[in-house]
Amino acid sequence: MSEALLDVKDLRIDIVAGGTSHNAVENVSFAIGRGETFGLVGESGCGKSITALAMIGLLKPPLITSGGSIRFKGQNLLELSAREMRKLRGNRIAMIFQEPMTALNPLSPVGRQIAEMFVLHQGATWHEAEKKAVEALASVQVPAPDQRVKNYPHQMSGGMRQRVMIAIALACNPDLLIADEPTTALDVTVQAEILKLMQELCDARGTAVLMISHDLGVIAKMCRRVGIMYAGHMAEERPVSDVFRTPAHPYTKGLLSSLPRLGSRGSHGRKRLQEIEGVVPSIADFPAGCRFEPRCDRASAICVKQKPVEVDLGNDGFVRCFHHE
Amino acid sequence: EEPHPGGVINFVAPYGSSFSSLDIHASAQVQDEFWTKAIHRSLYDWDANDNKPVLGLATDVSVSDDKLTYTYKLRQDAYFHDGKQMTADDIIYSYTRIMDPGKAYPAAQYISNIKGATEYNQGKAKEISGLKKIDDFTLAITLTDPIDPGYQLMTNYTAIYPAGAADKPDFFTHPVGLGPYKFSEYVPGSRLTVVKNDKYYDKGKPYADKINIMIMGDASARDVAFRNKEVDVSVLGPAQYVAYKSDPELAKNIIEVAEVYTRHVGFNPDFKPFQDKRVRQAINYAIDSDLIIKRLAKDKAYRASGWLPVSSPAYDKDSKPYPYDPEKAKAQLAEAGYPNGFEFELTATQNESWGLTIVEAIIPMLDKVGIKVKAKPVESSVLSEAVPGGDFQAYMWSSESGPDSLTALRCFYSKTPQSSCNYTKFNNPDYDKLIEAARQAKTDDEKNELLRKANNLLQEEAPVWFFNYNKAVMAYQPWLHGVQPNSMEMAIQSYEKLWVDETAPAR
Amino acid sequence: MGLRLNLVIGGVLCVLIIAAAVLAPWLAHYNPIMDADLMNAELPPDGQFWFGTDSQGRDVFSRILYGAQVSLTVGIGSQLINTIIGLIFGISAGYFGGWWDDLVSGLTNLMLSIPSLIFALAIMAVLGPGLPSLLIALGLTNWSWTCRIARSSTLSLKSQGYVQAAKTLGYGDARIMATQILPNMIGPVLVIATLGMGDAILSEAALSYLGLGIRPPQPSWGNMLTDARELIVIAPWAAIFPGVAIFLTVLGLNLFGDGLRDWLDPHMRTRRA
Amino acid sequence: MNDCPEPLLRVEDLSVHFPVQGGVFSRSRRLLRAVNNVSLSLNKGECLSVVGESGCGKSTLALSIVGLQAPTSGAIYFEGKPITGTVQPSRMGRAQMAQIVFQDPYASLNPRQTVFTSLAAPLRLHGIEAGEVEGRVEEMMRLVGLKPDQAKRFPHEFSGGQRQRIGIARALVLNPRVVVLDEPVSALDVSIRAQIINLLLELKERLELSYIMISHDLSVVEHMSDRVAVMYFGQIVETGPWNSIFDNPTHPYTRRLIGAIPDPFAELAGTSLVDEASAPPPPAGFDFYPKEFGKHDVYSLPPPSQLVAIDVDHHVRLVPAH
Amino acid sequence: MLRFVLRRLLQMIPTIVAVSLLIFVIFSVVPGSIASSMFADGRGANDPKLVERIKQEFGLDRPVYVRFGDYMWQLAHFDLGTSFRTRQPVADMIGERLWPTLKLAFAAMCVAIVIGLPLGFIAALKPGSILDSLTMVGAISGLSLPQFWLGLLVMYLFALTLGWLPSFGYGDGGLRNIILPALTLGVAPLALLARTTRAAVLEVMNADFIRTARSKGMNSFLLVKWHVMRNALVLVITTLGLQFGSMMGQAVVVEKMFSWPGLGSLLIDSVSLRDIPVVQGSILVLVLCFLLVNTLVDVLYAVIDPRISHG
Ligand SMILES: Nc1ncnc2c1ncn2[C@@H]1O[C@H](COP(=O)(O)OP(=O)(O)OP(=O)(O)O)[C@@H](O)[C@H]1O
Ligand SMILES: Nc1ncnc2c1ncn2[C@@H]1O[C@H](COP(=O)(O)OP(=O)(O)OP(=O)(O)O)[C@@H](O)[C@H]1O
Ligand SMILES: [Mg+2]
Ligand SMILES: [Mg+2]
Repeated sequence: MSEALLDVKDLRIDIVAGGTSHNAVENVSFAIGRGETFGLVGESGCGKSITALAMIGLLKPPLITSGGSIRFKGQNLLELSAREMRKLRGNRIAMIFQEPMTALNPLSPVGRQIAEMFVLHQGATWHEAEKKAVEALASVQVPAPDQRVKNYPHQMSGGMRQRVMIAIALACNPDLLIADEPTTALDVTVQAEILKLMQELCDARGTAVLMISHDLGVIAKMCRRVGIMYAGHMAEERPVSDVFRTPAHPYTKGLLSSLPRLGSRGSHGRKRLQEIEGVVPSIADFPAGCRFEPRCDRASAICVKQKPVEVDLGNDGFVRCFHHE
Repeated sequence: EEPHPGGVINFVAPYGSSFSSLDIHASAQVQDEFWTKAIHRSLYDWDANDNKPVLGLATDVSVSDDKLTYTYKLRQDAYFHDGKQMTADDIIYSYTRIMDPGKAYPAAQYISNIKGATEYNQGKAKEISGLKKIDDFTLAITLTDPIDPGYQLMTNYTAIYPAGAADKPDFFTHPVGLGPYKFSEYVPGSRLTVVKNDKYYDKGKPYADKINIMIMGDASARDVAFRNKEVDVSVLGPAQYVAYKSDPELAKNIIEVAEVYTRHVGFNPDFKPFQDKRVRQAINYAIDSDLIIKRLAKDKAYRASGWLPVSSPAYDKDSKPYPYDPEKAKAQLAEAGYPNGFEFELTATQNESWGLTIVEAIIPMLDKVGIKVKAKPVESSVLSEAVPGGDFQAYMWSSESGPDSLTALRCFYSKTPQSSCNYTKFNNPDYDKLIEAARQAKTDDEKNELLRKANNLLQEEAPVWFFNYNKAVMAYQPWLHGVQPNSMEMAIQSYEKLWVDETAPAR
Repeated sequence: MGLRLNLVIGGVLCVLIIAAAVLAPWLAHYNPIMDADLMNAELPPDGQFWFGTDSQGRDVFSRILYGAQVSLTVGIGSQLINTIIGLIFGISAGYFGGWWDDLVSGLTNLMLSIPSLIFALAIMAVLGPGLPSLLIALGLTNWSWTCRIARSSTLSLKSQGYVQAAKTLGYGDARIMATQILPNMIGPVLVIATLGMGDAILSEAALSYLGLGIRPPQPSWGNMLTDARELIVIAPWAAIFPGVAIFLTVLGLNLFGDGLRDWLDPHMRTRRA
Repeated sequence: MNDCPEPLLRVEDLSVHFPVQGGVFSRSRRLLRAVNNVSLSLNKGECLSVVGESGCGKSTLALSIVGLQAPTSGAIYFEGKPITGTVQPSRMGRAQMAQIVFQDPYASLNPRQTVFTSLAAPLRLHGIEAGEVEGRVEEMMRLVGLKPDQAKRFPHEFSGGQRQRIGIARALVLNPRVVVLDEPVSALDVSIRAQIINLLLELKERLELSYIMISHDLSVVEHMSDRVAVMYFGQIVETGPWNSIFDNPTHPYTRRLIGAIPDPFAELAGTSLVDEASAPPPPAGFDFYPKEFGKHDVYSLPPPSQLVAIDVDHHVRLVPAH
Repeated sequence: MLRFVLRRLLQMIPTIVAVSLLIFVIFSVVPGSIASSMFADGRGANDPKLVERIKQEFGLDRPVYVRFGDYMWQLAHFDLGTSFRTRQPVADMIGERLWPTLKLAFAAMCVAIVIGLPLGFIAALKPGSILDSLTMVGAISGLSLPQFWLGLLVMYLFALTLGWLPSFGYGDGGLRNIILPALTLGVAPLALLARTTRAAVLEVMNADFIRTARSKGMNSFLLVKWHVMRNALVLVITTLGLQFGSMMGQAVVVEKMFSWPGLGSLLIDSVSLRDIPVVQGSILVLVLCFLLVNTLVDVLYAVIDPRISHG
């Protein structure tokens, strides 16, 4: 890959509160090229959202980025001033959040919430901005956009609201869109529509996407490359097809085989699902060595003592495991 | 010093936080006398210096031999604020109105001694037969009893309205009277302003141009306002009395007077221990009244040595109050069969001079002789229902004991019902005889002598604990002059006699 | 910040007041009622009378200690009544819904719409001054907050899995309310009760001022303060110490209640952290 | 509808309507028709899955079955005996018929009670002797794969998966015949889901349980169910054996639902689960009901329609064509 | 909208009826009467006949239910009856006193809003700062002061020691006289408002949509202006409405101590004089004020918050 749009290297996020400090995210590295869609999967609490927030500079205490770099078009975002970051935020890097129900201001008409983007970043007057908002709403395929701009969020369905969020995010044609589980709260049928819409719009504008999800299906559908996170570590980062065909990390492998596969019961009868024993460790007691070690069936002595390092797998991929396949 | 006309007086009505009504006939609140005294006049007036009623709206009176009919020559120079001249009709109108059969005006108690008043009130007569207009300026009043009507007809509650006044729609928002000041403005609950009546009959008076009568119930607020020079007079409570007396500046302008109120604890004879005179006396011995007066009342009271107050003509200057003698008290109690004392409930209101504050001081004193007292705090309107109703074991109250001594002492006459004012159901044949004789007495001296005896008997019998007579204390600003020692009610001043000098802050 | 400062300060103040009340008979040098020597009236604070004496010559310090008993009785007693009424009405209204809920809501709104001090005043006028009347008056007038909290907590707890499960497991309604719902709303109810105690102590003072408080000579901070108002120029200590006692107690209760709320409400916890 | 003698549980023509208030400025009180004339039957040992979009009335149906929601009309029969309406058994009686496992493992346990209390209290309530209670709780803990000594702990000391196990243990502690599973795994981490799915299937075999399972996740539905009912806006639009539904989805809504599943393996293989081109036409003289989506109003009464058998035990909702 | 207001007004009727009933019952068993109150100060002899006649004139000798029926009948005709004490229509008397009370209440509310609202805002925007701690300590202290004690203190300070302001009374109804009572009455709501505002702002600042707004690249000023203010206000408004009610109650004490000629002092006087029609009328009017203010709050609420108006 030539120069990546976003290049994250060894990102580290700590939770510092009242004198104690815990590590939440460590050694996270990945790169997203222009116009590329990159997926980030992992279980709840593994650090996906805070990684995403770090990209856009919205981490709030007690969370702090304590190491690594985030290069956006060559600029290290961690070194920018608050003012410079504000200029990028929304304008060049935009974000969509998980909960369409609460992510919009309930007391403000959606049109205005879209228009704010134009006022903020393009110096438009409110009047112009409101007009542009109608166009923006039309572009996310909301019917009767000139009426809908006057609606308040509660008058819209979840899918509609998520469209509004997309309209806001894409209003200034950002280079990078961070989508943090944009469809988790939606019905499958609506999810399909929204994903399709996002794909189309981003393709058309050449917007790169960081797609966060815990649904492997969504990732497989949307992304070319995927990073799999486990307990604040990037377990492996590879093209999607490789991951599904030949999962290298034992966690990825366990995850894939624990999923019931549609159609497999028809052809092979009901088989007992593979389980990953144990539970995800909590931040306060992450193991010192490999964080998956307590649940891993391949674990050995070294896994307990030492943190695994990235192992290059070729084809722009790596895995973080001593015993990878 | 020559009275100085002009200026504004900021007067204080200190007892409630509002005037109840601008119809004084309908009111029974002392608070309302403050504005009445400015706006209205009654047939008689009270001479605060001589302690007796004097003619006000009449220039002359002649009394019939049976002492029942009084014929008044009315003033011809008295004009109502609306310009109308006062005539006998106005007086007849006013007294008749007070006895209105459809209404229960409290002032009726002062008129009911006029012949035919009660009949009229009960609807049995068309008019009050005892009121006769002889001509426009001559009025004859016939009484039911040979008493001096001055005491009744001087009260502010029997103020004279212009005839037909009550029919005027705005009379009770803009009262019109004969007084030295004319109504100007009323801010309900806060202030009533009156302005000088140039046509007041007492020529040369009043002096001040305007009086603001402010309503201030709260003593500490009043204190602040007085020190802040916002008001020209302030009635002092005990604590303030001390403070003012010890302040060299404030101490200069304090006026004190013995008011005609006797503070006491009444004993209900229905409660067994109180049937015994020795018990009642024991309580009088057991309480160190002087100490209480000195320390708690801050000397703002005169020790009571009987029922009649110091200013009463029948007051016996030689009579001694009960001494403080707990040993004697114990002995008396033991004799009466209560060597270990007993317990009683003392009903009282929240009042620092004749209420719970005093009760609190009594409790430990009586405790020393074995009597346990339980305070029963009540609101004043409850006290005045419970006491005439006999619903108490003992009560503490302040009762009017003047200016007419006979009226005051009749409250212990056995035929006076408890519901009227014989609250302790006092019943003593010797006493009754003295009272009856006093009623028939030919001369004042004879009457006063009899009443003195009755009063002494009363003290001996001790139907009450004789606590004190009120010493009313009023502080006034140095620029205010003409303040009168009114023993009826210190704070109620004849405004026409007040004046302010040029040192008064311009307001 | 591990321990909440307001909880600690509030707790310490409350413990001190409770200790003062409980230990009053041992701490007080004088009998608060009978040791009244008018010869000692209005003495300033000194080694003998730590907080001076009042107009009756009673030791202000001793009276404040005994007054703590009254204030705490008023605070705790009235809140106990309020809490019980509020919980019974609130939980049952939230749980059963329907006309009963409408009725209780109407009653709550009614209680809220009459200023509670005025309501208490009216009740005191009927019952006459005294501690029992005060408990009743303050206990009957302030339950609407508890009731509202209890009702809304019940409404949200009612749909929680474990309450629903209890129903399917055959629990009776009373048992569900007592074992599944009540224990889970103790926190906010406790907060309301703590704050309510402060209010009750202030109301006692206000009612005393209006002449409808505790029966003298029993000392309560409210009536001590009312009595001493007149003395503020000549014997300020008699007014200042009870005022400070009320202030510190209510402050302690408010701080404690506040701290309790922060501590119980995880939302606030992350917010503050 | 079924030629078996009498199903274990039969839901007949069940409707649940909620009265709701409009906004403050409007005084209209409307009926929200959450469940409309639903009929279902559950045979012994069977797992019946109910799928459908959010808000279509699945949970309401589930709650009615366990007696937590009184039906507006219709009836539910357990072993042929009605358990709704005036003749319904007491709560205690009902407890042994059906129990429920909730979606949210965090809200489904009383935070103030130890696990032991949560499991033992219903036993005591149902008159199990004190001596036996402990043994039974221990047995239940083992059954759901927890250590008996963990019963002393409070819920917050457990992870989500473990709580869901406790929830299952509580549902089973009274030996119910039917267990309603309301999205039992959707709140759980992906790596934990398999554990719970396996446990549920195991328990079903071992204890001869019958399940009514509600789920969004069609891959889980396919894996677990024997029969499937597809709901849309309070009505069942298609029902049939699992293989019939997944191999031969007929109703457009079912096809849409299956088509929308982002299945990673299908995605990568580039195959799609349903082929839009080969959508089966409605039987002659009928239209599918509903034909169009997204234009539904939960407040109005749906037009009359019927479930028509198109295969053995496979029914689809249709309206006569005009 | 109009219909909503009308409906809310209609909904007050049951509350009003219930309040009347409650008050009526309470004051029909209260000891003492207008008659006895006339002799309360010990002047003159008690006159049992007069007492009888007074009871007759005001119908106090009739059975309670008859009186209540009468009372409700009057109320239904918007007639609050006639004062026992002044024989004036109660409505007139209340009318005279209502304005000062409202003036005082609004002035106190202004004190609370003008100081409390910004204070709460500032405290919330810098949580944990010195200013925040000071504000909150101040707020809790403000809630812990006995009101009449506070009143005494301000009176001594501002009127006596500093001599800046008149210590009491209504004066000519101007600003100088209202300051001290409004301050005394306003401290508690001020403190409460500062706390509520702070909590509300913190809550809003924590909401998801604030994160969305931040992700748009907004600075803090615009964030507060566009997104925080209205949302926080919605949470604060309810407190304001309820606070108004308890303030109406506290006004009794404050009015009494500052000799303020409002409804509160009328009420207190009338209670002690047992002028029952006035007591009932004043309480009813106080309740009505509370209900009206809260209806206003509801309307405001619905206007600000579209979720409520559209259901
Ligand atoms: N403000 C915070 N304070 C303390 N810990 C936090 C905070 N925000 C997140 N964390 C912790 O950081 C870890 C990572 O959280 P994050 O939100 O990134 O998870 P996630 O992968 O997005 O999970 P999910 O799939 O549930 O959204 C979690 O363990 C969480 O508890
Ligand atoms: N108690 C209630 N009062 C009013 N409406 C209700 C009530 N319970 C449910 N509803 C409404 O009934 C409809 C069906 O709700 P239900 O919870 O059964 O849906 P669901 O299919 O379980 O959805 P989900 O998949 O989101 O859990 C929804 O529109 C819901 O808002
Ligand atoms: Mg997340
Ligand atoms: Mg559901």
